[in-house]
Amino acid sequence: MPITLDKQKALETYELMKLIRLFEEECASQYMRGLIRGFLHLYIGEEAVAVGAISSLNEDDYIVSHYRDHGHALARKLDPNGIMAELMGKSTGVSGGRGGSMHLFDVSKGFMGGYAIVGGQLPIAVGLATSIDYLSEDRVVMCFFGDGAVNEGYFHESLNLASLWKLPVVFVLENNLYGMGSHIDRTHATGHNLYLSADEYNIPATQIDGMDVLAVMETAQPLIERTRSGGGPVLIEANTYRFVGHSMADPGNYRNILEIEEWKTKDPISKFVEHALSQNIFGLDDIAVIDESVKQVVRDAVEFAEQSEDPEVESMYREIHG
Amino acid sequence: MPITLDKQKALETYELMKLIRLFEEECASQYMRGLIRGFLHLYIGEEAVAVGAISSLNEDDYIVSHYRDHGHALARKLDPNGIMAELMGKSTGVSGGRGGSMHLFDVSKGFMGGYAIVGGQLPIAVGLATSIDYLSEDRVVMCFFGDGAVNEGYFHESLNLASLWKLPVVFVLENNLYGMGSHIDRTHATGHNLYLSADEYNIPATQIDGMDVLAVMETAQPLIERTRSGGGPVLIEANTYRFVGHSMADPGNYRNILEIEEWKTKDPISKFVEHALSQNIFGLDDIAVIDESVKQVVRDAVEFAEQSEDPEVESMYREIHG
Amino acid sequence: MGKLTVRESISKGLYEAMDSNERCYLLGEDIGEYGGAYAVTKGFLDKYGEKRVRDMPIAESVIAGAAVGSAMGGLFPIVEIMTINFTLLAMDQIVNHAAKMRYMSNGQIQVPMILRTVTGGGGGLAATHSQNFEGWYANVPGLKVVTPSNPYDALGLMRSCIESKDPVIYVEHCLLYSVTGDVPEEYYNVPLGKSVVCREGQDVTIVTYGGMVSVCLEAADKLSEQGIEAEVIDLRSLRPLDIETSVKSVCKTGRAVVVEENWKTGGFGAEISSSLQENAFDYLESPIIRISGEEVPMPYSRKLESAAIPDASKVTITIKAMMEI
Amino acid sequence: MGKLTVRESISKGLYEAMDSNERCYLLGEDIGEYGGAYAVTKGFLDKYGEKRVRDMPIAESVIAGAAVGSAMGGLFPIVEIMTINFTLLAMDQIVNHAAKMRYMSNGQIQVPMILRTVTGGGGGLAATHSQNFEGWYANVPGLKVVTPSNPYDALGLMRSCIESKDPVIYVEHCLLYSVTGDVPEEYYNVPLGKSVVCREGQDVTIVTYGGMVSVCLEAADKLSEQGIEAEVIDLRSLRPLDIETSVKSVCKTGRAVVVEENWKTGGFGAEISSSLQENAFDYLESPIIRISGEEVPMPYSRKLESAAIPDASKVTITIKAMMEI
Ligand SMILES: Cc1ncc(C[n+]2csc(CCOP(=O)(O)OP(=O)(O)O)c2C)c(N)n1
Ligand SMILES: Cc1ncc(C[n+]2csc(CCOP(=O)(O)OP(=O)(O)O)c2C)c(N)n1
Ligand SMILES: [Mg+2]
Ligand SMILES: [Mg+2]
Repeated sequence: MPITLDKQKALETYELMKLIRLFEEECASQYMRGLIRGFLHLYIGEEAVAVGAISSLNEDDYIVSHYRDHGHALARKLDPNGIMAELMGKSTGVSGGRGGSMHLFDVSKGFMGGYAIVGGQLPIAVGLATSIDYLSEDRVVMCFFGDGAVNEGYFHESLNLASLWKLPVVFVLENNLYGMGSHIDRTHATGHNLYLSADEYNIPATQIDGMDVLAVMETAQPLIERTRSGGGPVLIEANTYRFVGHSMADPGNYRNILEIEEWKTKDPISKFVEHALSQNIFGLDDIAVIDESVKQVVRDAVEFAEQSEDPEVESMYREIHG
Repeated sequence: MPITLDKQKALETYELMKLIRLFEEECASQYMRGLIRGFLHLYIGEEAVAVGAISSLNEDDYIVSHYRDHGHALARKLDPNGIMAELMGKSTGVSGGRGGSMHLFDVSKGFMGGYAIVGGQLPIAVGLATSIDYLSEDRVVMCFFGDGAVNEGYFHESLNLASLWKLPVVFVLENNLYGMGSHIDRTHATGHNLYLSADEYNIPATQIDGMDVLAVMETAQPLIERTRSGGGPVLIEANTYRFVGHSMADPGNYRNILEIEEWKTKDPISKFVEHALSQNIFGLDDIAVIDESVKQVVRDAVEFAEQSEDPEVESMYREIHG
Repeated sequence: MGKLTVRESISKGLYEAMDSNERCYLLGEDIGEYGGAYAVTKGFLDKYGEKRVRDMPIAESVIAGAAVGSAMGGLFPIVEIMTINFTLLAMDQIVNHAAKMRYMSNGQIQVPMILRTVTGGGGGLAATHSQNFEGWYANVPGLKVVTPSNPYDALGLMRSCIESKDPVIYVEHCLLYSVTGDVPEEYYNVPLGKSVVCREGQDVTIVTYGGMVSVCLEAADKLSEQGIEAEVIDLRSLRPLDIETSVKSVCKTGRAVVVEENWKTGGFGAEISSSLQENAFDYLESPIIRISGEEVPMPYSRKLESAAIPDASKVTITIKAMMEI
Repeated sequence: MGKLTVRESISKGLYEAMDSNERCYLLGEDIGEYGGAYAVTKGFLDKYGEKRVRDMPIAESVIAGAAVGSAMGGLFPIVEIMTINFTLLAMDQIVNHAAKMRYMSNGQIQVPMILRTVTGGGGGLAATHSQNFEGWYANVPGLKVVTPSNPYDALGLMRSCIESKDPVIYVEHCLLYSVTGDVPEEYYNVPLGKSVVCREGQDVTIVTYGGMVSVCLEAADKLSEQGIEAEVIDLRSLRPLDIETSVKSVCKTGRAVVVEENWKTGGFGAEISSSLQENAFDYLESPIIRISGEEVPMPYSRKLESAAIPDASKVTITIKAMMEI
């Protein structure tokens, strides 16, 4: 792990990952209570990808996410209150209670949406990058998608166009081995090493350990800068794993318990903590403080959300047309 | 040109290419006369691809084509009368006058259709191959498509599935450098060498001179056999050129006249004739005989088509549902 | 006679299709190991193996297209597209290919296949996952569209779909899977293009289909308490469309309400309303009224979602107002 | 006042859009070097250069999606999808993305864009290239759909589309490009959601749009010779839909015929018919009748194609029969 973080940055990194973890666990509880409904896809186990990649961005870069978007939103520092309120369908939610878990938006943070059509966000990201290029803005778009999304025609069409026009897109492929219950070996012709697909489009690509937040940062930073300085799109494949089901409705019988256990030994949070402690970057006491504050943040978020109002029925027709 | 043909096969090869050429020229005239309508896409200049590839197939192999399908249909020995009648919308046409130029069908010859949605035929070909595989039939599917079709998501999804399931599909990419008025350099990230895309899917692929019918045969035959014997899909990129416009409506101002002239020096028919004459495979007298008979075939086709009846209006509702 | 859920009925139909025809196979995303997003095909992979139960890459276009091609090659594919929202990604294969093949080839090719998919809102899935596009497919000659509303029909219609030589879109409403109902042990089927009077009445006719049938029946019960007897008609299939049954009813009642979950403007309810008007004009005592989903992308919030989807009280209020005129 | 073709009018609108807004750009297959499949954008590449006139790979999904994304990023894209048949490949981006963005983000995002495309049959292009899907788009809240029938409206509506903050599907009928008409030199626009009476009459109302307007006007002329004065209404846009103008007319004439090129079952004509019935019930002297395309995939043969598309004589015959009742 050649990259080193100063204490403040390291604590922040830990804090974000921990926040995501606890937030997601809380979501699961709220779902069981029936306060969150619909499809709920948790990011538990994948925290290092969002935090490593997103903390390497500038504030005005764009982010485009998928339906498993809480982690990205929290890493981008969207207000946890607003996210939780959104999950509970409240008017104070980041999308006014209209989008729900799969469709978080906060344009003020460059968070251009969670998208629930697999692969549908890829052309959107290419379009945002087109606007950056057209307007000569100093921005990039970071676009998250899963291994399953690689199989959609969208992947092909979007990478081709991004490369053809040398657009500032950082494609972040979160390869957690499964699209719902289907292992990539059963859905992609070349199985592992999906990043090699980028060759077809002349897009530089790298595969990294997505359980290691430092590895993610180390890879992401130069690639982002390359893209920012006009080098065209890049692709990062982060090998990761979700510790939980695809969604709360997942029967979960398609994964081997041993496989799950093995991946859990690579827990990105523990891994980072071990590293930081062993390098004396921060101490157990720092962790305790953060854990406490993060728990409070999550508790507050729930409280805020529960106390918020549902949208008025009369508001239903707002924002369809100008 | 290491492959050698015996006289009969060589004459047949010449005859098919010549038939396509004259048939297409006749179509252009009939279009000007107003007897053929709609979009008319001619195959002039590309004859070696269809003839080389299709003559390497077995009789019960399937062929799936696109809207530029007359050449494939003639190479597959569909009745020229039926094709011309189809182009004139007559009830004696191969598709009963319902399909027109872009939608030729003759299931008795395994000719499973011309398809007018760019790339739409690729999944169809994969599906036909699925049925072959499922039923353990001794067949392959040959699927033609253009360089422009490579950019559709269909290409990606279809190659992935064909490879994943090791299906018997021979993908024949007719790279004539343009999709309508757009040169591949302006539409595909990697420009030339489209066949390299097949790597992403673990599909063996080769690029060949599509103006050389012997080269096409030489490449196609072993690849077809590989596929037939369970080796999974293959891809052949045939570099070729259309000597005429995209369709009869083409303004044709996007191609350099020098480029066109240069390609015309590679005329697949002249090239093959020169070869055959120089190798003494057949003589000028043989050519004269064939030319005469081919002209007659085309004249007959026009006569047959002109004299055929339009479909009855009452037939309009036939064959929508069982 | 036994009780089955809609889910079990559909499964039963699929088992029958698979058992009676070796050329029948299933394909779709996560229909195998995962058991299907709505668990309809649970157990099929174990029973029939990978050749006949195929988990697909997330690639709706090639899923639908491969089904079409394999049907052309002699197989009988039953495809699952996880929800009707995702059929938009397969639409070119469905509308420009499956639906056209037989006609354009002048009958040389047939495309026997069933495309199962899930329609409707109410599950808190928001705008991209709560739509009702079955009416669009019903606009397309060359396709058939069936919309079962209960376990009996789910099985009976499936059996007819299995006999069809042409592509059928079999539309399952997301809220119906756990609904139970009587299903005879002995063989029966429900023909396509035959709607059914599921409740008799002489005051007003309610025409509906799919997920809205139970809503209308509930409304009819409430109306009955108030002395209004509604006749409720379940269309069962949208293409072929049996309008006769509804016309007959309207000739009797003189009044009609059409209820659908889809957005009103350009929705399939308009088809029903205009066909009724064309055929029962002289019998109408008041305008035919359409009750439809609110014309908004479906909001996630439960409160808004409930307000956006027609419910029994909307139906009763509308009908009561209508009767007073 | 000068004469322009529909093609020239659309071009003029596009030039105005490009000249007045530097953030406006064009994208589509072969709109640049080739000049556009229907030559609408001929000359644009030379005038505006490659940055603002972008030839696209044949990849409708990413064409539409990139437009949406770039609109979110502050641009004003005007997309050409070569024909409406190919929009099926872009439908997910149009319906699940463009149409939903503003609502789902609670107004944080707007998607100002125009998607131009070509509808209709009559050109001998057969089943996959002769369809009319504008009614489907008109079913979707979050989209606007405009359907000009003449040069004046083509320009006037385009000007309103340019003002729109939301995605508009601008539908050009394939047979109208060379139709000429008067277009004022001075600025005007035609608002979305305002239909127009293009011929007055008191005996029967014909409601139609797009390519069928001229067919209906021709029919009206013929009817006039036989003493029947038809009022012809051009809807101009399908969403927002102005039904008021038609209702007013029907209240006057007592009779209505709806004419569209699309297949009848589930076509948008049903929307018009049912809305009229709902709003003018008491004024109707006879049933509202729909005249639509035959319910077949469009055959190539000229004879069959002509028989499949409504023509003036079908309209006159229908109306005469209606008047006799
Ligand atoms: C077009 C489309 N097809 C199918 C689905 C249903 N679906 C939702 S998530 C998912 C799996 C996606 O897997 P992947 O891209 O690997 O992302 P992950 O869930 O693993 O993060 C599927 C099939 C969908 N939402 N959209
Ligand atoms: C989905 C779709 N998009 C666009 C078109 C219009 N179109 C017809 S042919 C063509 C060019 C195709 O080029 P290519 O694949 O290279 O084949 P070629 O014509 O060169 O043989 C286009 C854009 C279409 N028919 N279908
Ligand atoms: Mg995954
Ligand atoms: Mg080409």
